[in-house]
Amino acid sequence: MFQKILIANRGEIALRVQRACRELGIPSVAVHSTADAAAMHVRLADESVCIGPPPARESYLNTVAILSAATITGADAIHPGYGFLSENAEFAEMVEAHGLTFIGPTPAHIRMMGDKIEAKRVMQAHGVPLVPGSTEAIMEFAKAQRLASELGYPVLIKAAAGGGGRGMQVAHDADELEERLTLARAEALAGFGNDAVYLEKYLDRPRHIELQVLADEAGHVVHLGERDCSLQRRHQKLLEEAGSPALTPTERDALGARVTAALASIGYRNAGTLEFLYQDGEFAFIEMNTRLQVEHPVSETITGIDIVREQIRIAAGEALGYGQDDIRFTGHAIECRVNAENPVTFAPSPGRVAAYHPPGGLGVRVDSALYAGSVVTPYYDSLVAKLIVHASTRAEAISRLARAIDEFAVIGIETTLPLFRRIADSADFRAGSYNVHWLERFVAGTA
Amino acid sequence: MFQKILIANRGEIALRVQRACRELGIPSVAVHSTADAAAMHVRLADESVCIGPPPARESYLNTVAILSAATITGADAIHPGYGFLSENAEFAEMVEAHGLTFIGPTPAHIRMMGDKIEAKRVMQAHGVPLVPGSTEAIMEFAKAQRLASELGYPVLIKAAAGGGGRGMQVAHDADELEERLTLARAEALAGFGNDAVYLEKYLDRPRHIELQVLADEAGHVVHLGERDCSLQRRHQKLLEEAGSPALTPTERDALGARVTAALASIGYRNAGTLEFLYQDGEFAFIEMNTRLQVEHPVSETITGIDIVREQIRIAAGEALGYGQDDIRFTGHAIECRVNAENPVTFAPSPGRVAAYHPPGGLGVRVDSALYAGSVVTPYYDSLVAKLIVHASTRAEAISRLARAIDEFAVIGIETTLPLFRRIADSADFRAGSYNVHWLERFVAGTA
Amino acid sequence: MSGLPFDPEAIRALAALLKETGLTEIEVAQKEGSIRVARQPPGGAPIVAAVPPAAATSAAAPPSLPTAPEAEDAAAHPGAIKSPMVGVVYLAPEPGAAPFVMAGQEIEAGQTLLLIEAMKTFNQIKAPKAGRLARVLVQSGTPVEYGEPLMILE
Amino acid sequence: MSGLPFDPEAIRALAALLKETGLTEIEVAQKEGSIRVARQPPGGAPIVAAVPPAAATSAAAPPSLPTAPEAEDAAAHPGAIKSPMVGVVYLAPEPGAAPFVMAGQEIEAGQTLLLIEAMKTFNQIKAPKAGRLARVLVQSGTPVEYGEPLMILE
Repeated sequence: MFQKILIANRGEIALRVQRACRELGIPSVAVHSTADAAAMHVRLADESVCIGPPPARESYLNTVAILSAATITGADAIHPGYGFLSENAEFAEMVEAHGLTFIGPTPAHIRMMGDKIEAKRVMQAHGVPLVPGSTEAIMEFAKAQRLASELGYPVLIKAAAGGGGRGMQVAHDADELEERLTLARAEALAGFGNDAVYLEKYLDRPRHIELQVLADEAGHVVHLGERDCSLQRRHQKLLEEAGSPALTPTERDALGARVTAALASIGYRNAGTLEFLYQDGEFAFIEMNTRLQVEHPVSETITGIDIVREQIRIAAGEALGYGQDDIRFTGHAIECRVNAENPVTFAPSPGRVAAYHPPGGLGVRVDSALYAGSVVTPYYDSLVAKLIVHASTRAEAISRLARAIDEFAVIGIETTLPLFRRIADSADFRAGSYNVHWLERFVAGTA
Repeated sequence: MFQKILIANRGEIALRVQRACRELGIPSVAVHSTADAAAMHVRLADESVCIGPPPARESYLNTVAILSAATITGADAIHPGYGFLSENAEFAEMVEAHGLTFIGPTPAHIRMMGDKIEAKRVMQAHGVPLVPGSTEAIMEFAKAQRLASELGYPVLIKAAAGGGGRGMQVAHDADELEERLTLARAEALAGFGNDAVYLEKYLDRPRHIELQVLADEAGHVVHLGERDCSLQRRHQKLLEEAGSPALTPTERDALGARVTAALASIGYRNAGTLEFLYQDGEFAFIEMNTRLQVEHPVSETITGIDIVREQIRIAAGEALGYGQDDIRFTGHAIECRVNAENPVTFAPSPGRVAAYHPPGGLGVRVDSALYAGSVVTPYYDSLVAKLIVHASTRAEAISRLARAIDEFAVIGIETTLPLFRRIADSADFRAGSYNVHWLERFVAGTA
Repeated sequence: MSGLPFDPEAIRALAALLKETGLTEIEVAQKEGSIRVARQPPGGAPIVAAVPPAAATSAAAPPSLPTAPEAEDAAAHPGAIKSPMVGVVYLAPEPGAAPFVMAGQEIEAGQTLLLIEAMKTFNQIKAPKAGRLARVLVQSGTPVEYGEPLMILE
Repeated sequence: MSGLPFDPEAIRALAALLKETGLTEIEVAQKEGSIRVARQPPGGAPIVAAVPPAAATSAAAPPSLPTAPEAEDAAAHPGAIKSPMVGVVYLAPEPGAAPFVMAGQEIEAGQTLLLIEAMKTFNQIKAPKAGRLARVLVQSGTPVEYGEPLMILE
C-alpha cells in the first residue's frame, strides 16, 4: 500500500479523496493555490503545499509544481480527482516516469478514450452498441454530406478531442450542414487544439445513462450499476440518480455484462464510466470517462462500495476481491450538485459563506468543502456541495431530498438549492419521465 | 394515515421524528418549554406550541399541556420519542381516551413491561431465557437469603419498577445482603414509588446485547438484528454497534426467532427492544423497552429500514409488508452519543454553541439539534448529537468513525467527542473485546 | 411608508426593547421575513452571528400560532398577564354572555379576567393586582400557548 | 435604480439606524434576500462568525511545511523575496561551495540569490532590485512552497 498520497485537486473532491486516505490510514498531501490557502481540503490536511497563484493553469494544472510537491513531501502516489489533470495522459506518464503511481487507468487507456472516435471504434469492436454515425474523423464536406443523408437529419457534429458536451453542433438539415461543420471544426481547434470532428445521428429525446465500472490489474471487472444523469443544463449534469427510473434490472444486467466483457478485453484498470444515450429501449455508447466522476456517490450509496477506496486499492495492486454476483443494489439514491449560482439566472455567486448548516439524519450524505466563514472564490468551478439521499424506494428518496433541502442552510452566497426543491416537487420528475432536454424546458418554465 | 402528528419531545429525537413526518408528508406539531423557544425542533417545525416553563415536570412531562396542545392544533396522533412520557401507560391511555393515537405499543403492553418482574415472567413463559433469579418480588429478608445462597454470590438486587440500570445494588456476600436489600428497597421507593425488588445472579463480565423488533397490528413480527451496547458508564450507554462483534449470524437468528415468536404470542405491536446480558454463549433477558431507543439508528443503518417511519405506519394500522427473510444486514454501524460533558470528568457543559460543523461524506450520519448559535441549557439530558457511521466491515467503520470525529467541530461547549476518539484508537475496542465493565476501566485508565 | 425593504420603525422599537430589557439580541420572524437586532454589551464579548437554518429555506412552512410583533411588544410589557397554560381562551362565562372584563375598565385584584379551557376544565385567570385594563390581546375561542400575553393591566 | 444586486439606500438607512439606536448588528431577511449590517463597538472585540472547523480537532495532525509566525511576519514584509515555485532551495551553486549571498550584504539588482530545483531543473532566483540583504529565511536543501518568503531585501 502507498506510504503517502498527493491529492492533485481542490474543493469537495479533494476532501473526498482525503477522507478515503485517512480511512485507509494513508497520510495525504493537499496542494492548493494561494486563493485556497484557507480552503477546507487544506485545513483538514495532514500536510499541504501551496503550488501557485489562483489561475488553475498556474496551480492545479501546473504539472511541474504538482510533481515537485510530491517529490518534496515524499508522496509515492497521486490521486487526480476529477477535472484538472485527471484525464491528461501526459501527466499520468510524467507521474509514472518519476517513479510514482498515478491512481487511475494507464496513460494508454486515458489516451485511447480521450480520442472520442477511437473510443467508439474500440467499443464497437468489442460489441458495445454505438449511436449511428462516423467511426472516423470527417475532414471533407462531401463525406459529411453523404453520411448525414444516410443517417437522416438532424445530425450532431462533435469534436474528436472533446467530451462532456463541449464543442457540439447540431445540423437540422442539409442547408445547415456546411456552416455547422465549419463552426464545429473551428471550435474544436480553439478548444482542444485539434479540428478533427465526427458525425452522429441526433437523438431527439434520449436519456443520459452511464455505467460505473471498477477493474483491477488482474483483469477482474465489475460494474456498480447505472446512473441516470439526464437532468442537464447546457450539457452540464445537475442531478443524478441510481438506478434509472427508466431501466429494468434485466436491461442493466445485459448492458453491464457487455461492458465489463469489453473492458476486460482491452485490459482496462481502475475506475471508469461509460456514457450512453438511451432511447426507445436502445443504448448507444457516446464516450468513456477514465476517472472518478462527480456523481460517483450515488453508485456508492446503492452498492455500499467506496469507489475512491477501491481506486486506491486497485492502484496499489490489490485485487477487487469480489465478483459481479457479490454486488447488491439497495434502494434508490439521488445526488444534487449544489452550485454557487443564482437558481434562476445561473449567474455565479462567489462570496463569503456567513453561515453553513448541512442537513442530517437518516439517508442523507453531504460532500462539501464549505464551512461558516469560508470563501467561494471566482476562480474555479461553481460546485460547492453535493447532497446525496438514499431511501428504500425512489418516491421515499424524493421526499427525503425535499426535506433535506429544506434543512440545508447556506447563507451569504446564492445556491441552486431552490431549483432542486422545485424539481423535487415537479410531477414529471416524480414520475421519472424526463430526458436530456427536460431540465432546460423546466428552467424556462415550459416543461 | 394521520392528518397531523404532535411530537411530545425535544432535542435530536424531536427532530428525528419531525423528519420522518415530513418525509411521509404529514404535518407535525413541535411542543417546547420556554427554555427551548429557539431550539432546532421548534425552528424547523411546521407548527409549534409553548407548553410550559423549563422544568420537564411542568412542560415535557405535563400531560395536560401536551394533550391541550394536540387539541388546539388538531393533531390526531402523538409520538412520544424516548424518555419523558414514552413509557408512561397512563399517558398512552389518556391519549387514546381523547380519541388520538399513541404512536407506540398498547397501554397494557407498556404496563406489562414496565413491571420488570412481570416482564421476566412473561418472557420466561414464552421461552425466552432469563438471568437466574427471582420471578416474584422479594419482600422478606429470609427469602432473599435463601435465594441468594441458591444463586451464589454476588447477587444483584433490582427495583421491579426500575429499568435502565437505575436503583440497582450488588451484594457480594451474605454479610452484605441485608444492608443492600434495605438500601435497594429505600431507593426503589424514593425513585419509583414502589419498594418491590427482585434478585438476579450477578454476571461478572456480560455484554449488553439487545434486539430491535417491529410488530404490526395484524401480528407480524420481525427483528432488525442485535445492537451491542456494552460500552456504558454508570449504566448509561455511550456507544452502540450493530452487529455485535461477539455474535455469530446463527446466534442472532436463533435469538431473533425466539423473541419474535414470544412477541407474536403476547400480541405486541409497534417498535420495542429486548435487552439481554450475554456471557459464556448464553443470553439472559433483563428487560424490554416499549419505545424507540436512542441507539435505533445503528439498526436502521444496517437494515435500511426507517424505524420511526415504521412506527408511524404501524400506528396508522398499516401492515409491515415484509417478512424476516426480506431483511438483510449490510455492513457494520457504530453510534456515539455525543454528550455536552467534559470528556474526562463528565461534568455537564451547558452553554452557547459558537460554531458547529458536523462531519460529512460517505457512511456518516449525524442526528443533532445543535446549530451555530444554539444554546445547550442545563435543564435536560446532556445528549446533543449522535454520530453514526456505516462501512462494509467493522474495521472500516472504526476508521471512518475516527476520521469523522476529527472533522466534527462543536465550539463553545465541551463534548465527549475526544473520549470516542480515544476509544476508536484503543486496541481492546478494535478487537471487539469488551464487556459492560470495560468502559469504566478505560475511563479510569485501567483498561 | 418609506419604500425601504424593511420597517425602520420596527427596528427602532426593537432597539428600544433591547435597551429596556437588557437583552443583547432580538430576532423576530414572520411569514414576510425576519428582523434581528443585536447590541453588544459595553466591553462585552463578541457577538457571534447565528443565522437560523430555516432562514435559508423559504420553502419551509411558516410556524403557526405566529407571534405577531404586537404580541412581542405586549409580552415585554410589565403589566402583561401571561397565559399560565396551553388551552383555549374564553372572555365570557358562556357564549353570548357579556365578557368578564373590557378594555379601559378598572380591575380589582383577584377579579376574574377570563377562562382558559384545558382538557375540558375551565380555569379562571384572575387579576394579580388592581389596575386599569389597558388592552385585551386575545379573542374568545382562540388557542393560546404557555406564556402568551393575554391582557395588559396597568 | 442602481442595478446593483442589493439596495444601497437600504444599507445606508440600516447603517444610520445602527448609529442612531446604538445597536451593533441588524439583520433583515425577506423573501427576496437578506441584509445584515454590523458595527463594531468602540474598543470592542471583532465580530467574527466563522470558527474554523479544524480548530475543534486537536487530534488532527498539524500541517507539515508549517508557516512559523516568523515566516508569517516575513511574508508581510515589503522587501520579502517570495518563492515563485514549489521546489527545493539551494543557497550555493554546489555542495560545499560558498553561498551566493549572505545576510548583511549589499545586493545589486539581478544578482543571483539562490537556486530552486523543481523537476531536476535548477531555477535561478535573482534580486528584483538593489538593496541590503536583511535576512535569509530558508536553509539550503529544504523544500519551499509557492509564495513562501525566502529572503528579505531592504
